[in-house]
Amino acid sequence: MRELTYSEAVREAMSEEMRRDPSTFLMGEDVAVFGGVWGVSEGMLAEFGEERVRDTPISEAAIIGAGLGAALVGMRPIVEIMFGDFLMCGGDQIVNQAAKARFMSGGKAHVPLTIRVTTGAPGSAAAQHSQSPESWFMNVPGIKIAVPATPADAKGLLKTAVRGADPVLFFEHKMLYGETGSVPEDADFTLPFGQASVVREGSDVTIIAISIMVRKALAAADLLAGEGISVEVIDPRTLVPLDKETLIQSVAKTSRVIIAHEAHLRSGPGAEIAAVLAEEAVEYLDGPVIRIGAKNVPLPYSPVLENFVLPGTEDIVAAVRLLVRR
Amino acid sequence: MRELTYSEAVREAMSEEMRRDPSTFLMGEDVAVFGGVWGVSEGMLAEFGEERVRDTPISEAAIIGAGLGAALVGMRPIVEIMFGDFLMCGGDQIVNQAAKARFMSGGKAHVPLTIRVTTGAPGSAAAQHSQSPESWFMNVPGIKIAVPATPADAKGLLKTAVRGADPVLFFEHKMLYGETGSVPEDADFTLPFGQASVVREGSDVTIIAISIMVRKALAAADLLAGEGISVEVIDPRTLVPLDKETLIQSVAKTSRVIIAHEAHLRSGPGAEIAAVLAEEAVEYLDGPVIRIGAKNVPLPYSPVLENFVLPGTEDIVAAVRLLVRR
Amino acid sequence: MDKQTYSPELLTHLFRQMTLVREFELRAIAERRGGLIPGFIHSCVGQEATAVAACAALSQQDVITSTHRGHGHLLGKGGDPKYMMAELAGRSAGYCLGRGGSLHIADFNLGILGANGIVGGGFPIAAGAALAFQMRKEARVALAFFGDGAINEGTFHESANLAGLWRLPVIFFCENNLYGEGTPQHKQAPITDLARRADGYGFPGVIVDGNDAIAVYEATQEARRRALAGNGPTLIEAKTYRFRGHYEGDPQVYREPGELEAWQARDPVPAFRARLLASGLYDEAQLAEIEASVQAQLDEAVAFAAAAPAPAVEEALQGIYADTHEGLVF
Amino acid sequence: MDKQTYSPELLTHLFRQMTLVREFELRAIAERRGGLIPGFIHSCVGQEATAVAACAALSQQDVITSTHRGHGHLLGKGGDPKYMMAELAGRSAGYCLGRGGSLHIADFNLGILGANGIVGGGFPIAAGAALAFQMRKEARVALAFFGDGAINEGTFHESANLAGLWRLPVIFFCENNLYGEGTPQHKQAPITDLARRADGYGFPGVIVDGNDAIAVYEATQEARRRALAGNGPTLIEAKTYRFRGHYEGDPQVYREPGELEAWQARDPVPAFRARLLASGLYDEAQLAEIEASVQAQLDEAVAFAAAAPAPAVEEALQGIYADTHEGLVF
Ligand SMILES: Cc1ncc(C[n+]2csc(CCOP(=O)(O)OP(=O)(O)O)c2C)c(N)n1
Ligand SMILES: Cc1ncc(C[n+]2csc(CCOP(=O)(O)OP(=O)(O)O)c2C)c(N)n1
Ligand SMILES: [Mg+2]
Ligand SMILES: [Mg+2]
Repeated sequence: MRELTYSEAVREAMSEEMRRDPSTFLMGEDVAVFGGVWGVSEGMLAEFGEERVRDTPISEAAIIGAGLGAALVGMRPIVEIMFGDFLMCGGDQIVNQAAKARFMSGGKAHVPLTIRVTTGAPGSAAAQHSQSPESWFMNVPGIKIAVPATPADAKGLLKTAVRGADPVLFFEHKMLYGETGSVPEDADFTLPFGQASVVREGSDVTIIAISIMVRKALAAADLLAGEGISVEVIDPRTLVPLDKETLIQSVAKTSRVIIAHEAHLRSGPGAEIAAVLAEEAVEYLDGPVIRIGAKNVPLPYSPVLENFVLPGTEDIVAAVRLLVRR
Repeated sequence: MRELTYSEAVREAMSEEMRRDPSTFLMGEDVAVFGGVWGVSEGMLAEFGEERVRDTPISEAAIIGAGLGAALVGMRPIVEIMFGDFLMCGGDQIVNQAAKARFMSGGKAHVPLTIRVTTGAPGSAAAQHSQSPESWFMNVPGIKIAVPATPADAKGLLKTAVRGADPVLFFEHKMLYGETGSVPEDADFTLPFGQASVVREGSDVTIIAISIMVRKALAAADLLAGEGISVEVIDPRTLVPLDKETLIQSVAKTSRVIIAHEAHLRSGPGAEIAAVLAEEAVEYLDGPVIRIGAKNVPLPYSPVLENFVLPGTEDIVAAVRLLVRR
Repeated sequence: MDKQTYSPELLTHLFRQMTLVREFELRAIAERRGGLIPGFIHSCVGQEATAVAACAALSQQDVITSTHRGHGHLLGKGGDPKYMMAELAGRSAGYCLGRGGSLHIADFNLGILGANGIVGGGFPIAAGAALAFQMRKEARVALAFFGDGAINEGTFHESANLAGLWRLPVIFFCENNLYGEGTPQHKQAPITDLARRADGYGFPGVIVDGNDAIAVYEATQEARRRALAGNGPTLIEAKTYRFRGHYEGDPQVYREPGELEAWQARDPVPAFRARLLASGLYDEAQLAEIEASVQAQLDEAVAFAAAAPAPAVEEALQGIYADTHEGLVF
Repeated sequence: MDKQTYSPELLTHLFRQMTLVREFELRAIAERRGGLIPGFIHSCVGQEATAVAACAALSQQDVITSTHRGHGHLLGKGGDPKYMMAELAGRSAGYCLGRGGSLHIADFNLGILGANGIVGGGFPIAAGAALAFQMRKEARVALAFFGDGAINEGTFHESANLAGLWRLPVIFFCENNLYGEGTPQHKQAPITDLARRADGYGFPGVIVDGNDAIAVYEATQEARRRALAGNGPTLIEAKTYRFRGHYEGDPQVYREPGELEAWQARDPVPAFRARLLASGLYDEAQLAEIEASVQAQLDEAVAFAAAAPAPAVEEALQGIYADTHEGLVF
């Protein structure tokens, strides 16, 4: 398998799906001529033309809602919202329209709508361009949420999202775009939603890591291996649906668990995962369920402050030591 | 103390604060001539005039954002959003503007803005008029969240919100408006945020109940008392800040806990509370942390379906029995 | 009105459907009082001409987005009162299997993309459907119904801008009934002729008498022609009035004295009836027969709804996702 | 330009501040390359006249909401380059104690309600501030700066409608620089003269040459007079152009050939300088002295920023709530 960056993997997934199905198209702010502010859709305008790679006005509600309307009459749109931070500018079209259309119509609406959006702190982008808003939408039944951490997962999950008939919020971490990994070439390579990936096996502690925190968890696991601590790293890959089984099985094995995400701690995705474990895996637990995430303040601009607020490998290492040495 | 309805208590809090401070005013859709679609502000137009009790266009972003702008230059606005379901129509003004203004400005902005909003299912109002969206905003640092369950709490917490200098989302449950309770007459009666109320003491099981679920938990406690089970009912009253101490102490005593809210289960407020307990009270727990909430589907219209999806007293009773008899 | 311009099919259709809408609303209100219908009703009594005549100018392949006040739109677009009444009654025989209720009725076969409980929620959806038609080169348009209150939502602006920019085949159809809930239109916007707003998006805005079915029909037909010719959107503002409360039970403290009576004198249903008689194309007996057939259809609809079983509780958990993931509850 | 109409104070102010804005941007860009400044910079080089002259028409008690491209607005409204530069450098000596950065600078004493990272985020805030002034009967206005891209956000519409309806003392000041990021204005809206949109909200829209400081000043002054007289909002559309990338590092693949050069020929800063010289009110030495004083001020600002200590990590958790609740972490 060839190596691709995460960004290339996303582009490849989109391009393959657009070649495959004329009803798929991409629209969003600066996705065409500019190639996306993160460069993800570079070159796609040249291949697919401006009908199918569309620059839009700065109007998040219209972008998302128009994606929904097109989906309802048989298209399979991919819409891009430049920063996850802007999702609430079109929030109603997500929570009250796209997420609910099928259920409210008695199962009749088909909503093959993929909303691609960036997440995470790219460094000194401050409070309105650094958020990880995944959990803002987890309480809303009807929309699926993907949080790929590797190029291969990004490709496989995105293709599943685009081919599916449900609305999906697809969170791409800005600091992962440049990361490389091997990605299957098979044009029909897809990955199922609701299937966690056991990224590294271990026996002492389970780290459930989301998006960019997978890398940091692996780094922590390497470090801790040197101390004789065997760490299992699990990436849920999708938050809705959530593969509870794999998480619980791992905790049954290790009896210690840490949940790591870049989102703010309070009511982040980790809250739901911790609650699931507290309900369904409590008998396996030997110690507290520790969450690691951004501290509960808006992301600050100054690098000193930002680094302090964001969760890092050292936070994971410290938490593991605490759990194991209790 | 005289008895007031929850609705009257809210109105009394607003009216007292408006009499006290000329910088306080109320605006929202149909709050003036109509008196609010729930009748909460009935009579206020007559007392305060149309300058201070303002009907607005149907423009949630402008309503919330104008409240913020007025607050930034020294007013103390109360804005009403008719249904919590509509919050995402003005979501950005909440999460990126009001919640962050103080922090981003280095602590310089004052944001004495109270956003009153209804929550909960009033019965056959279906998926877009029945949600309990409290947790959609819990991940966002900078905004406080109150969820009063009684007329006295509604009054005391609302007055604290209005007098404070931070933005507050104040969730009033539609099905509580008609409930009565004794309410202090003291015009300076306020209740602190971040202080849970032990609504009923007990020793076998703790039920942490939010908003309308407090009543249902009390009903369950009555029933269970007949079976010899002693239930403690705790109402956090504010979700941000959350009075962890009181919750943890209760769990330390009972070692069994149920969290009940009307919001959807996945990533509802109970997720955060369960996660806090799984982290900070795990050594006290004798059994799983059980969450009770609406099932993870949009609220259906048909009463048969809606009753099935919404959490009830019998769900609490069943969960308590399960926990106690394990 | 003459035979040359308006076929008897069209005239009969307009009369019958307007009568159906009026009578459907009155039945639904009665059945709500009677307990068959559990939820809110926002009736469109007084606004039958806009709903029916606008839809009459569309083809079945065209689509609409509707609102909280949507029964007329749905019936106009071909909705079956049987399934509508069953939905209002919360039965699984209803359009949405009892899951949606009045605010959420949809029928994708009829091009009804959905009523909507969110004021302004339908604008972007209509624009998106129109985009799909344009991209696929289909001769279809999308029509978004909305009120004078809804035009002040940000979604109107974003959608009108997008539609104007891309010349999407969409019709923005405003039923200006002078109120948004209890707040009069002139307290919701600084202008009274909302059609003026179209200019800011580079497309025409037209004002039409919303109580005149023929005028509404013609304006919509013209807008549809424009859209199909690739000339983009039209904003139609139809001036009309709602005769009943915002919802059933609304105390209606907000009306200007005499206002209701003045508008009732221009009731679109009897007005159209009178016009048909005056035209000589119809006699009293023909119209009475149509009216009787409407009543029969509604008798049937109510009976159908009342006889339909309530949904089984498990149905509450169905129909939320298309792709299920075995073994996973989510 | 004559002495009667424009005081030397005003002319000097305009020239000095425009020079300051231009040079501030160039310094900031250099210091970003040099590593002093960690975050993005969206410079307003080329748009100095709009920022400075619009603010010059305001009083200190008036307030503005600014944007991601806000340095000019802030300096125009009296912002101190020292604290701005320190903020860009992420130091606690900065306006926001290093917590906000370029996108979030605010100074409530100067009436700067904040730059904003959300396009369209400032509209409702400005309307709300204006509402407060109106309710308190204060002779103050709020001015919302925004771009040609931002006008297509729903918040523009909702805020313009509210402001028009209530005749709020607000000025909607559009810097139409022909692009929103990499997308040209004509691909973002179906109309080119955005001032046309004002009519839909019942207030005047005026177009002004955004590279002509005097024209901008006059238009803003007139809008302010209107607002203070109780006549409500004005939409000012200033046609201008940004000379540098959307942000520093932008490859700028999107410009029309020759476009930049044509606009550079109308660079507002040298144009104003030439006008001052031509007027005979200033000689070269006077202007050079002003320019030197700007450089000195910026030397000082950069030195101040560079010398200021980085924040202590604990500061990250401060200043989020006014009311703290002892013993509770939240
Ligand atoms: C986003 C949103 N805000 C507010 C409401 C509450 N609401 C329902 S209908 C209505 C009035 C709508 O007025 P208009 O658009 O004129 O339609 P009409 O009721 O007159 O047909 C309001 C405010 C809502 N459902 N959704
Ligand atoms: C809600 C939102 N959408 C998108 C963006 C990304 N963005 C930042 S600036 C910009 C372009 C703004 O264009 P315009 O309003 O013309 O201002 P200019 O940059 O030209 O000054 C965009 C799309 C954002 N910051 N906020
Ligand atoms: Mg209306
Ligand atoms: Mg621009």
